[in-house]
Amino acid sequence: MIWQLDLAILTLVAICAVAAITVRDLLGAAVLFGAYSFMLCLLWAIMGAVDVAFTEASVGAGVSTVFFIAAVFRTTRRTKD
Amino acid sequence: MDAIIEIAIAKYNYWMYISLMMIGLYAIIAKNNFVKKIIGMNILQTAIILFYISISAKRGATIPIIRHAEGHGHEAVNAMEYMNPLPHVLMLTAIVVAVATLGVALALTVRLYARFETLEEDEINDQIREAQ
Amino acid sequence: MHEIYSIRPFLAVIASLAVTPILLSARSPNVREGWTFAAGALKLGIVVSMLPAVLGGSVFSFRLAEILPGIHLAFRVDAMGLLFALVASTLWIVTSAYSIGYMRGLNEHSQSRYYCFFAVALSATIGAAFAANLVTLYMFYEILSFATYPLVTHHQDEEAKISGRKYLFFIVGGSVALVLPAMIICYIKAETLDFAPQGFLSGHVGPGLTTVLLLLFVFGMAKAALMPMHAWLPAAMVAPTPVSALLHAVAVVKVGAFSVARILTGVFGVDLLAEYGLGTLLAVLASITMLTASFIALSQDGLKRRLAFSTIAQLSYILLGVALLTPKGITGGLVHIAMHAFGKITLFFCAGAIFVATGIKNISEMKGLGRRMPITMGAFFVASLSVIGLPPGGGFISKWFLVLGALEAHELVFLVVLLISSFLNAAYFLPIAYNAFFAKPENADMDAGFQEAPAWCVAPLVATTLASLWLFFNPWPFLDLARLAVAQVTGG
Amino acid sequence: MLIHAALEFPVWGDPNAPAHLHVAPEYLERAYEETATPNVVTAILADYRGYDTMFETAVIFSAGLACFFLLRTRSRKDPGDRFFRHLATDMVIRIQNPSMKIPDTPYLQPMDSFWTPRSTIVRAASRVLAPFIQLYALYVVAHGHYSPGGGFQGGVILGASFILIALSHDLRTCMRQTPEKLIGVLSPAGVLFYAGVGILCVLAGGNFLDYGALAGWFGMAREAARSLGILLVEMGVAACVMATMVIIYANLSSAGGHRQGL
Amino acid sequence: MSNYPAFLIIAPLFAACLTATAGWIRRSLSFPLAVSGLTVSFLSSLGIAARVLASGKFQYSMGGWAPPLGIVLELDYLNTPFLVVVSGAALVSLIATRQFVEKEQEAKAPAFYALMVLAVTGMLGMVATGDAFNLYVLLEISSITGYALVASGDRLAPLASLRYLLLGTIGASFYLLGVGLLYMLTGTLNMADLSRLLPPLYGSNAVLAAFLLILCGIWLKAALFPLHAWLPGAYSHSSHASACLLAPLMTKVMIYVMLRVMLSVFTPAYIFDHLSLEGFVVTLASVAVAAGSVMALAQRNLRRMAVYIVIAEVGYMVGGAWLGNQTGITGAVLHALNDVLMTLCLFLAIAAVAGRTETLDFKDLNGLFGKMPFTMGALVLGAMSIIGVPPACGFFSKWFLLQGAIEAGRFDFMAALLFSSLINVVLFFRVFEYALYSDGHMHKQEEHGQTGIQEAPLSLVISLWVAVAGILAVGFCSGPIVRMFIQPALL
Repeated sequence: MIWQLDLAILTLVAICAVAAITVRDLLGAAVLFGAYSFMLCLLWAIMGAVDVAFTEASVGAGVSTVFFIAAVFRTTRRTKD
Repeated sequence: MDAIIEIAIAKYNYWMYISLMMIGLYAIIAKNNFVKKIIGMNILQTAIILFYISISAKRGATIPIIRHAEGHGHEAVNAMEYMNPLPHVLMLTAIVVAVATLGVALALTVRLYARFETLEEDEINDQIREAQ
Repeated sequence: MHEIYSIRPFLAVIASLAVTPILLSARSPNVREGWTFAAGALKLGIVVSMLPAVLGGSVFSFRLAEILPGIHLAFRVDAMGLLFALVASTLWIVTSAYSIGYMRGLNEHSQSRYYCFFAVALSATIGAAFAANLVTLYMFYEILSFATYPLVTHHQDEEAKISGRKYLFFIVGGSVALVLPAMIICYIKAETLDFAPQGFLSGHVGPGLTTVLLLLFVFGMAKAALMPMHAWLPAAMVAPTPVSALLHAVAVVKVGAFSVARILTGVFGVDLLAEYGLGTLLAVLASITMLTASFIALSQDGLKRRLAFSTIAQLSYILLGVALLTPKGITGGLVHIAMHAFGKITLFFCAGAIFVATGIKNISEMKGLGRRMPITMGAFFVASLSVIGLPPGGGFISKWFLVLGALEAHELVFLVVLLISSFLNAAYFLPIAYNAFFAKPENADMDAGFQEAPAWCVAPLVATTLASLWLFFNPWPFLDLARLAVAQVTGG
Repeated sequence: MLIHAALEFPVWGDPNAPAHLHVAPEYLERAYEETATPNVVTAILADYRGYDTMFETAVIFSAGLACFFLLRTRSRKDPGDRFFRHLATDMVIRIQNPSMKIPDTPYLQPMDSFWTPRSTIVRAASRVLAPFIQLYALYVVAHGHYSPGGGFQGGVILGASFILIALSHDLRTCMRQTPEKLIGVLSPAGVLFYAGVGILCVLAGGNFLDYGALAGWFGMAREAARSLGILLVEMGVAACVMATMVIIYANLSSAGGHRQGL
Repeated sequence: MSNYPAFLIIAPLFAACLTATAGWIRRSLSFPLAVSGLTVSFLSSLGIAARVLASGKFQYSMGGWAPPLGIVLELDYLNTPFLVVVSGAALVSLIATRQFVEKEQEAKAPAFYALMVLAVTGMLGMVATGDAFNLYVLLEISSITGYALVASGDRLAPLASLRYLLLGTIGASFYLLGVGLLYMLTGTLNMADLSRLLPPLYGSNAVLAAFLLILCGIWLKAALFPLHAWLPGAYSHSSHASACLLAPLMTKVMIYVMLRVMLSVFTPAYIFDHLSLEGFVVTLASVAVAAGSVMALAQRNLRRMAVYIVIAEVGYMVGGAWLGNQTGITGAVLHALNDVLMTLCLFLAIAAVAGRTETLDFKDLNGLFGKMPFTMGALVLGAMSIIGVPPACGFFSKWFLLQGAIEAGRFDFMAALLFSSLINVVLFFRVFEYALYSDGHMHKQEEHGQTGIQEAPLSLVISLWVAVAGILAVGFCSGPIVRMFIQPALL
């Protein structure tokens, strides 16, 4: 485990999180959320939790994002904040 | 000062999970859009996952898959060599729970949109008030 | 004291409750009323069957279920309880007969509901009479409160609604907000709630707490109508007259007075009250109520309202008697439960009979009524005598004992109060009878000749009048029961 | 408050933190011996804490059920126009009259209203990829004992392969491969299978989910029986998760109509 | 059979899956399957109760693994009565609401049954489990199904449900985080093990944080007053069937979880000796009781009124549990049990009324006593219990709560309880007044009650009276229940 890498990814995670909730487009938010999940997946892998990383990759970055996008398509991309 | 920096570095994972949690809570409480709230909810859940995974980390240990497979099964396993597997297991469950919650939440959002044609909480409240 | 474990007390309580489904589902009024009588007779039979043993000094007891750890839903029939139960169950039968005449005479609605709740109320009354501990007493007290609500609001009009609210506010408010905490404090202090003949609180509480508890109980038991918790009683007079008669002359208010008497003796104990001088406090409260209510009664024109205030005053006699804390006084108080019941129920029956026959409610319109309804007004006169406390009414016996009690306690103030109050009683009752027979009617159609109420109405009131007279000459078994009860509570 | 509490946390990565000293070493030291499963995470997941995992599967199942329940509509009231492609001429036909009956011919292919021309490359690629993804998913399920993976991951990947088809073609194509009735049954069936294995253990005389009890029936060592039990329940999990993912996606992307996806 | 603890929870899970499957294959089978699942569960809970009474508490190890490694079901004096009441109440409400489900959900009725049974599975599992993390998973099952059930109501139900979901997830996350902290400090998830390992760490801030997080999470789910925002909407807009299932059970099960955490994970010694929170919490509970009652008073709709009563009742239980003495906790436990029955009765009666009148505004209740006497009779008895009239069970738990409050010297809590009782009198008699007085003197024709009666469906009325019988039975048996279950549980 390389702590510098770890720290860098953690920072990215935080940035993605903030971005996902601030961006003024829900589709963008969904995609950023996917990126966030992917970063987390990397983080888990670095921290040695391979099973969790695997699950996060398939569930978080994959299916969740697809769900988000599907829902946003079915509703609206508009958001005020 | 050094001590503080040391604490800050030694526990940065914990600081991070707290800040992620706060981001998530902020989004749930303060954001006006329901999809944003749901994203916040997910961030909150992943923050907790981060916390658990941080617990399981052990310096100088490797992933919890026993290396010497068949044949060496009776050799004593040195627990210090492996990460703590239990939080991983718990977090597998937590991730699955999170995606299940997400599915239901998004389904509700779709229903909500079909009814109100908007996802903004204040606009929905206005509509309800007008209807009364 | 010999204790007999028997299911009879429970059967007596349950007898009227058990017929409620039949009452509700009965197709014809005759079947319904037949069952009411059957239950009444059964109940009276069970109560009477316990009489010889109780007079012999035994006590019946029965435990139904453990409702709180260490506290059972239990019944205990001693002299005091049996006295009250005997009065209530006797008068239920009479009132049922009267109800038939009254309700049919006025063609009232929802009669099934009426009989049903009447039966429930009676069960609760007997239950309160036989309660072996505070929780059981409280339980039946509350059931009685709620069972009476539909009876009070029977007419379902605006006035009934308001009265019903007032009724609930005082009765339930008092019991929930005052009695319940008092009960719990008793339990915490004494770790029991079973009535003991000489009280269970002594040795567990100091004078300050005792005073507080006493006030909580006597005001919380708002059915005893101690001022200022009396306001519900005049309001509840909107109920049909049989309800007023049985419940507001006998069951409900007497449950209040009986409960207070039971608590004073069974919870505090005569000795404890005497030790802290609380009997006097209560007696003063009772005296104030007595005089105030009597004065208010003088000014009332509605017959039932006047009777209601009279009831408030008379209830305070009972409390005063017990509060004197002397054997004679307590005897007087307890006997007064019976005597006043027979007298007052007659008065209410008369009021109802007058209403059924002529539709008159106010006293000022009753001039010359005696010519039209001689039986009713004659009964009214005799019952007034009993309530005032003049011979040959049964009320004389109890007043006599009250006066003796006051003398025994060397409390001449209360003697004076009793006498003034009796004088006031006379002042508000006798003119009614006098005017009915001797005053000229204001309009001519009063002279329409003999026009009595239906026989179902008249017969009961004649019966209770005769009972009132008979009790003067032979107050057995009430006097014996009261004496026995006094002997138990004073340890003499 | 949280920060305050965090100050008392053990230093990150400290091997002597209490979390690592109580139960965890026992798992690590005994898991392989007792379950013949080198991947300790899988061993704990499906065996030591198998009861948890069963409910985790039930969570997934209930989420699928909830989505179905919330969104699925069968109402025939159509938003309006329907689009068909005439395959022979590649012409798009728009039918405005909702009551008009469309003959079920192979020449007319129903189309989505916000139809966009699709890239043939993407379609072909995903067509080709999907079976491989599914194969890989099965491998993940089966190989969860030895490497990261297991029922959840495999199930999700399996579900994702169908979602991929739905994305690259359209929802109807996907639903033809996985009819709603099939996945609707498969999703509870996965949980049933899991719980059924548990009940088998009871019948075999052990406690619920005590796979070791199955050893007698299959004539194998207890560890091997446990390993087998883990495999069996992972299959149940995979079936449930796969079906549920498709259910959720299908309902979400079509808002319950199952007519047209994204 | 020594496996009935497993069947307690597995039977409904199995039944839920079969119900959902039957929905695709043979719809007519789904309801009997659901009922049979809950029946098996109810019977096993009785079996467990018998065994606990006979031979004391016992454990059931899932997968045959001993406690710290595997997950165990802890079956002791505290949770057996809850198991019996929860499974019984769920069974009753499932049977009672069949008509509503079939009418409202039509084709999706099997899914609805499956969701109901799954929710019950989660609750039973939460009550039975002895593992802190397992509790979270089960909590999520009952929550997720709960969200779906809540969303199945009127047009505002999805909104209410989404709010419930967001807040509920926060609550569950807090709980999970708290458990994580505990795990980090002790290395175990088993409750018994935790309580053994925690005492040396009692001074630690992290333990305090864990405790507070868990507590906040539970309170959010249990809708304690300032955190109750989700409840009124969720229970007043949801369909009647789901309200009848969730309102009686969900908050009470969370109260049970709170008690479990307070008694079995942390100890009263920690909570009352090391922390001095009880003053604050009891005050909060008093405010909750008073506020719930006052808010109920402001409602003009029967169902919304009932919903706020639920909030007040939560205050009762939390306050009782935090009084810090045996009596108070006894009261809280007993009240939680009673409240299941009372709320069940109340909501079933409301559903029955709503099935006939369509609206539940007070002004539309005119003459109901004449129209549906059996339903209203049951409502009266349920109301008596909520007011606290003996021998209905509500009185006895209130008795313990009051006694506990006096013993602890918390007269504010006592005042709140009495105030709330009086408000309840006002609330219910206001309803009864409306129901007793009919506009056009209809009762003249309804003499002897033959004409114009339009009672609720038979199954609903019978279930309603089963609930009433439960109220009375528990009332009469309060003494034995306290002596045989609650007091040993608190030792």
